Amino acid sequence: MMNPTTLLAIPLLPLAAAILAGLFGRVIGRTGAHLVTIAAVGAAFVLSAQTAYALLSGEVAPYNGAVYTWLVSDGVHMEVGFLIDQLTVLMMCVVTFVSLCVHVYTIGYMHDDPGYQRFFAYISLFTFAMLMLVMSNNFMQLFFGWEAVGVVSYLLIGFWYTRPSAVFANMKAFLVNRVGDFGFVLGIAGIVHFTGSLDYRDAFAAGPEIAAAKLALTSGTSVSAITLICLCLFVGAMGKSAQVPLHVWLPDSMEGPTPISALIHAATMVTAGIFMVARLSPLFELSETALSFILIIGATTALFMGFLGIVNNDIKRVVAYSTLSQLGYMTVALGASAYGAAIFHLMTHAFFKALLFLAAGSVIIGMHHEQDMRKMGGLAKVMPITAITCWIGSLALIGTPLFSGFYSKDFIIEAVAESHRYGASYAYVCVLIGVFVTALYTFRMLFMTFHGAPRWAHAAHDAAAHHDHSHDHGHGGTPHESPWVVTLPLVLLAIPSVFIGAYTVGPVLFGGYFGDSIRVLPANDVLGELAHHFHDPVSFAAEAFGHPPFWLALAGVVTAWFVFLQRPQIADAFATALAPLRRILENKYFFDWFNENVLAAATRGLGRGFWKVGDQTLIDGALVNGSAGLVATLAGRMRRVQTGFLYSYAFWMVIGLAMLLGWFLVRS
Amino acid sequence: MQSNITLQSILPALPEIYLAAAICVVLLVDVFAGAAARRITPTLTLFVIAFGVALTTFVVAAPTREVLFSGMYVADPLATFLKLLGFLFTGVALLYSRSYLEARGLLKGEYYVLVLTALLGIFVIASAGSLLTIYIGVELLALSLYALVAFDRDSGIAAESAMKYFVLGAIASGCLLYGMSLVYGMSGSLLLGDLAVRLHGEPSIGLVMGIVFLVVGVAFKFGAVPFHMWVPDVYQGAPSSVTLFVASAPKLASFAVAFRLLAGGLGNVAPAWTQMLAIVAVASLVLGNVIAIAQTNLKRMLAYSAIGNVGFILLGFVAGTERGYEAALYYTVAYVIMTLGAFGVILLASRAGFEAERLDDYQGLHARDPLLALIMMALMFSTAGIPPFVGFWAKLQIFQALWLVGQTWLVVIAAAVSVIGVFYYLRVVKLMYFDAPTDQSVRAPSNAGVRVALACNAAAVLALGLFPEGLLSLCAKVLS
Amino acid sequence: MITLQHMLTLSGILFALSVAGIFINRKNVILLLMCIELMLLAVNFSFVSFSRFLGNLDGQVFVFFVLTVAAAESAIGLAILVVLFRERRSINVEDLDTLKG
Amino acid sequence: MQGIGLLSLLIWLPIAGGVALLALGDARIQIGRWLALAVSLATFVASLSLYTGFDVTTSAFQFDERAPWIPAFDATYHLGVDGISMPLVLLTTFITVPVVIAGWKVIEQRAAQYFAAFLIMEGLMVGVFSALDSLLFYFFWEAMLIPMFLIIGIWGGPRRVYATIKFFLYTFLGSVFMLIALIYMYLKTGSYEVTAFHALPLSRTEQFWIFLAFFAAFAVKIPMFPVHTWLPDAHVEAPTGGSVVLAAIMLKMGGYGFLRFALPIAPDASRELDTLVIILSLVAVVYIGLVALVQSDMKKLIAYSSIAHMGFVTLGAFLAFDIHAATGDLRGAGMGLDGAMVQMISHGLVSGAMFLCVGVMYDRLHSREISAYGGVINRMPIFGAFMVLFAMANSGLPGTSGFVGEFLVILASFKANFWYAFLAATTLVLGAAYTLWLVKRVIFGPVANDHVAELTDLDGREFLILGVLAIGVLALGLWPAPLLEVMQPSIHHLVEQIVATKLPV
Repeated sequence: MMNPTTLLAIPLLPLAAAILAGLFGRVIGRTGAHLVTIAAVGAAFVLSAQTAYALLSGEVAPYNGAVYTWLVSDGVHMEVGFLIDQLTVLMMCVVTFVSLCVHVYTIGYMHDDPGYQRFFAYISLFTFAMLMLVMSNNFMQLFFGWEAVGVVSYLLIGFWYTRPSAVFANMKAFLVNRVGDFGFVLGIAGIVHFTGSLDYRDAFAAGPEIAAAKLALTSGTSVSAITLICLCLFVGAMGKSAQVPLHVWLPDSMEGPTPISALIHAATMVTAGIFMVARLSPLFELSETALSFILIIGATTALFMGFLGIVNNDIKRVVAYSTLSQLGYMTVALGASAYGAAIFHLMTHAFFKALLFLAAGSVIIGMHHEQDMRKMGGLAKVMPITAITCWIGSLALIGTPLFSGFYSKDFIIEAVAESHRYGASYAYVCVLIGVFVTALYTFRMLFMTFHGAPRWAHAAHDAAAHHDHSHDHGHGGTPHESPWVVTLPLVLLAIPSVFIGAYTVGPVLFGGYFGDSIRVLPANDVLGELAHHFHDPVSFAAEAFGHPPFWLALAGVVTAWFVFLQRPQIADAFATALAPLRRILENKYFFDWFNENVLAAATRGLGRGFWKVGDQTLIDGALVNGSAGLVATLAGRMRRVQTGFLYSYAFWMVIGLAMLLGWFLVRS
Repeated sequence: MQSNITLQSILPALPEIYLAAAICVVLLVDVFAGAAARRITPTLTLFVIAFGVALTTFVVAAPTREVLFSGMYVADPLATFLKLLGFLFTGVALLYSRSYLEARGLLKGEYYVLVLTALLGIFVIASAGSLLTIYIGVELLALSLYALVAFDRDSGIAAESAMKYFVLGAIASGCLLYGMSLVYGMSGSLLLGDLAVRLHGEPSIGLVMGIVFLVVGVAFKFGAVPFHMWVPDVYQGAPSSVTLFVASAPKLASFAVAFRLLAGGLGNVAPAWTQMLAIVAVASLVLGNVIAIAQTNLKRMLAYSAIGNVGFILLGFVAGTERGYEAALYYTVAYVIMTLGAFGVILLASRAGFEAERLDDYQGLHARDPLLALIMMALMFSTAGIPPFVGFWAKLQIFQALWLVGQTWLVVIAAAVSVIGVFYYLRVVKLMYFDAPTDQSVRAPSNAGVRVALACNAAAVLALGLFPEGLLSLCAKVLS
Repeated sequence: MITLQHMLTLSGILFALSVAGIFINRKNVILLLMCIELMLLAVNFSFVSFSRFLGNLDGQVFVFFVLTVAAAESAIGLAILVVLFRERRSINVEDLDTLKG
Repeated sequence: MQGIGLLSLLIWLPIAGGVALLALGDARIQIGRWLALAVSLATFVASLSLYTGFDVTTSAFQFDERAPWIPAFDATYHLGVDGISMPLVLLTTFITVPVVIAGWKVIEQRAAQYFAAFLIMEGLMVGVFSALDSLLFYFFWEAMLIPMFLIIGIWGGPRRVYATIKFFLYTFLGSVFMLIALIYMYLKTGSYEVTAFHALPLSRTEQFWIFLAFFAAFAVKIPMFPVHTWLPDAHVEAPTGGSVVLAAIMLKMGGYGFLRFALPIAPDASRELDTLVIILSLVAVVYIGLVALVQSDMKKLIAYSSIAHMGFVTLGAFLAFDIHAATGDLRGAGMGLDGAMVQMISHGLVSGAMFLCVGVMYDRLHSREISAYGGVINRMPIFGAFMVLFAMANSGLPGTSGFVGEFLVILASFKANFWYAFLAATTLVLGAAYTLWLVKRVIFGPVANDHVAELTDLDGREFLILGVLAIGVLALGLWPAPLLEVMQPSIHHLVEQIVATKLPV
């Protein structure tokens, strides 16, 4: 039996730290702020690891219990509670570990930012929210964490609130996420409608009957309830995990300081959607349609977001786009019912993507807050640690055999190949090409940043001019390696980026690690299929040379090397040759353009129309003031009857008399 | 019927006898006091009234219905009630008027005498037992009022309004008389008691004609549309103190006429006249409340508001039930109290050479004179029928009475119209409270006595609103 | 043989005449006063005729009162007329229109 | 009940205080301010014992007081609260305190009357919520218009006269018809007791008209589309305190009226007309949400958002019938009503706080135009934090009170009809859109102009009131259970009442 207090402590420690650093930041000072938050998150990590160990070693059984009752309405209990099983502990460890690294890293990155305490408060708060999300045992709390991470990311992206771009990006992020939550809450409402409970347990138990049920949309048509609910829930996932077309917020969110990018976009927040689908696998399994939808969305994201990475020159954005496409991979895995693979990739990706982001951040520090890769190059000499770790990360990302990314990604591809679901073939093609694209943009970034001729000698000065953060420092000067607080996390993250895959792939994917925390119908069990021809990581890596992905990746690397390092003019040639294509890519498929100029504009136009025409003209103008005006004019007219002439007065009296007489004499 | 009249037997008529005598006294005193009359007469009049109240309360206060002078005179609780109120309202009116009259050199004995004769007329009507008595009372009241309206001999508009009032009033009493003659012809008696017995069932053509003429006469007394034309002109033209009086006590007489004549005499042919009154009432409601919106002169606005309120009072009669008459009586009393206050404010606000009767004169009154503004606001909200003031209960009771007889549409119309009405009362509040004072805004002279009286008047409006039971049950008692 | 109907008709006509006179006449206030007198007489006529045919005297008593009141009434009327003339130097009905609306 | 009851105290203590203030006058306004604060605090503290002494096991009316009032109309001075009205009474007494503090420095001219007006209004509003005699209810209901009329008209903005007269006439017009309905039922029952009306059997047509009469009164008050247009004007012109009371409490009276009168008295008519109400509510959520999006005046924006939020109240209140029709049972009906109630309380706190925030800025810059601001947080970090918090609450963020009501109503509406839930849920996007866009333009960004540059952060007084409200918002968001606990029995009773037909079967 797990100790609830321990479990409670895991999320509450960061929360307490956040409150401390946030409200009393002035009191405890900068050092105090980072000490307390790091201590809290560290403790949270230790506790999570301990819990994980206890659970995995079989000392204790999975825990599922309520902490307190949030409210009881009409017999429906809404509680705050924890469900701690294999899936959860994995997420907890990932979250706390990455968060810990980010905390440490932040000391260096935000070193002389005035909002130092505030920043630590935010990231601790974020950790709290994320933990609430993953540890929840019911939909209400899940939604709470869901929205909470959303709002913290809102605050973090807008951390430099003086930057117009930042405050635009954070609003955009929040709103797009809200669109997702809109679907999510509908899904939850559906669950409650059918089960009368918000608890996962009841929902899973009721799965079959929901699957049997129909839901009338209009009087005539009705749809399968489970499909509708799963689709609604997945819309939420699309928002959080930035799946097309709700991905638009993620690249812009790079406005936030780099640690955010790592924290939000690599390790945690964006994976919430993946986690949610995996967590709710017992429901999703019941709806083929929903899974196909997931599969296709994921595949699209995986491939087409990858393309964008090729044309972008902002180092952080490139990493961001790679995140998008990796999320696509995870979603594909979900769609193929390979939830394990998705979570596995989520984990490995968390490490090497965090690594890449932090490395990128380190580069940015070194370049005095210059993010444009065209102004970099040859940095490998000046910042070796960053370069090496970044290399490791990239190799992991493109799925070099033996690196962590290799296993996770390769199995996703295999799983899709195995899957017979509608859209699986399309997905398979996408993910295969995706491998090539990934390698291409990753190494483009690598080469442009760390190799070739330095282009920063002259760039550094005007760089300072462009990015005038409140906290900018050391204008000019040559790039330099970052302090230890920055590089240490890089190293810490580099290690798992290499080994964790090989170390855990066996148990996690095929060792029945997840137990019944993830449920797959026998018919859909692609991982089960793969398990037959998986023996051990090394031999599997050896086999990789016989598989297309490896060669595609290699091809990507070589192309990148040749085009961007040896013959840059070829790149330009391509660019000019494929100008239209390039424009589409540089405009990110015109999604933003569409949202801002069509959707947003239309909404505002509609609102203005309702306001001017509906409220002001019709209701106020015609009805309210109109009737008032009518009475006024009537009064003006009627008073003229009172002419002031005696005889007209008398006349009216007589008229009255006559009318009464006439009326009643006629009637009687 | 031929009784040997003893002092004891005419005791119930004491108020009238006393008042008649008192009038002569006041007149003589005023004549012989010479220069001192200016001081003595007003005070004396107030004493007369005060003593009259005492007399009526303690000596007369008939718990039962007594009939005198071979049925021509009736003394019943209602009569006593109306007489007491008559004394009260007249007294208050004179109290408010004094400084106003002084400032304009109108403070003459005749004024007081005329007011008292008018009051006597009211008394006669209140106790009327026959058509003849009603006629006498009506004329006594009307003639005094004509004279009062024209009292300020240096004012052209006063004379003009008096002339209009006189001519129209004459036509009205002509109609009344003609109606009386017809009813007399149809029933063969002038006594209301006999009418009540003899007239019932489906009325004959002649009777219907008679009723129509009577209704016209009554409607004119009330100032109901389309026999209302005199009201705005008289309210505006007459000196404010006279307007105050015309707008207050005579309303009791109007009620009495309607009650004695229609409810009492023609009670058994009610359907015939309730319908007529319904038409008149609705017309008054609409016209009064709507035209009032377009007014710029406060006195004239209040005149139209009076027309609107009369519509409500008549609705009480339209119900044609005990409850309806109660409602009408209650409404009349409440309305007179509010009107007294409103015109009292006008009087206090006016000074020599300045009639505070334009609405704009009241801009920013609150800044100049918070107390006066507060009083006026209370009165305006009360007249508009907003709780916690007495006006609300008056309207409520009318609604209830109408609902009881299933006059749904009248209720709805009345309700809707009362909303329109609210607007112009709000406008007065707006002028006093929301606007900045201008240089010709009211600057009221400090007149402690009247101020206190006004404050009490407003307080009464509030108190009666918070605890309406007393007056309500009283009205019910005197009518049962 | 003169019946009640005849008398009533006559009084009705007289009444109508007087009323018509009041609002048709647009000149002189004096005329109005006359019309009013006529109106009262019409009423008196009907009272008397009713009392005659009902064989009860109340109606005729009433007439005396009406006559008395009529006297007072015209007195007041004339008084007002005098005041009016003092102010306006005119007794023309059409000049009485300062109060309106 | 011996002596003066608690509810009477809550009604008459503030009124007495107000009268005392009037007597005191502007001359000694320093004392006056403290007097006002003392009275409002005392009232609030006294009202707390409503909660502590409340019996959560019964749906019956508690703290019952009965005294003869108008025997002629069979009207009694009858007070009492149940789980529906008690929270609203607490809300009233609570909100008045920050309102008084908010006016502390800001109101220079006629300050005594300002505070007096609010205290008197507090008493009247408590009366509205606790009156169990419908005539008494109407008495308070109407009387309350007077102080509000004056508050907007005297201390309001440039177009205050238009706004306040519009407000008065709009609401008065609605109420008059309610009065007619009340009289009608009085004549049938011979009493103005609310409970008697609940028990009164009414035919289909009777219910229809009675419902419309109530609808006229309450729809205007809440307000519902299309009779909402008085609210933006009133809010924009009213002084801060006025806006707060208007949004926080007065709107609730409409919702309260629906729960206390319209639904239980005319259940069958409600069943027949519920679609109308629900559609109007959803229009309020979507249409008004869109309108709020394009406002350039902060107060107007919040006013429109209030209308949109009150849409959830009416929606939740009228879901029961459709739920019953759709699912055959009543599970969820209570949830809708719970949601409506919670939404009222929460909106009371949140909108009040939002208006106070605008007031804080208005006191400094004397402009409500969004365009006049920008980057406020640079100069007012603490205020910025509060504003963001309340904005989040306004856009229904879990963990704040704003979430609870909307969540419950959405859950319940799904039971009734998927599209209800769908449209209702759009508030997640719309609400966030207009609120955050406001925050983005006003709070964030670089310092917009010199005026903003001169802003000073909250002083202790402002910090206090915003802090108190913030605590309320978070407490209610993190642990709404206590609130729902006190409501439960009454809500269940209400559900039974509204599903039980009054028609002869």
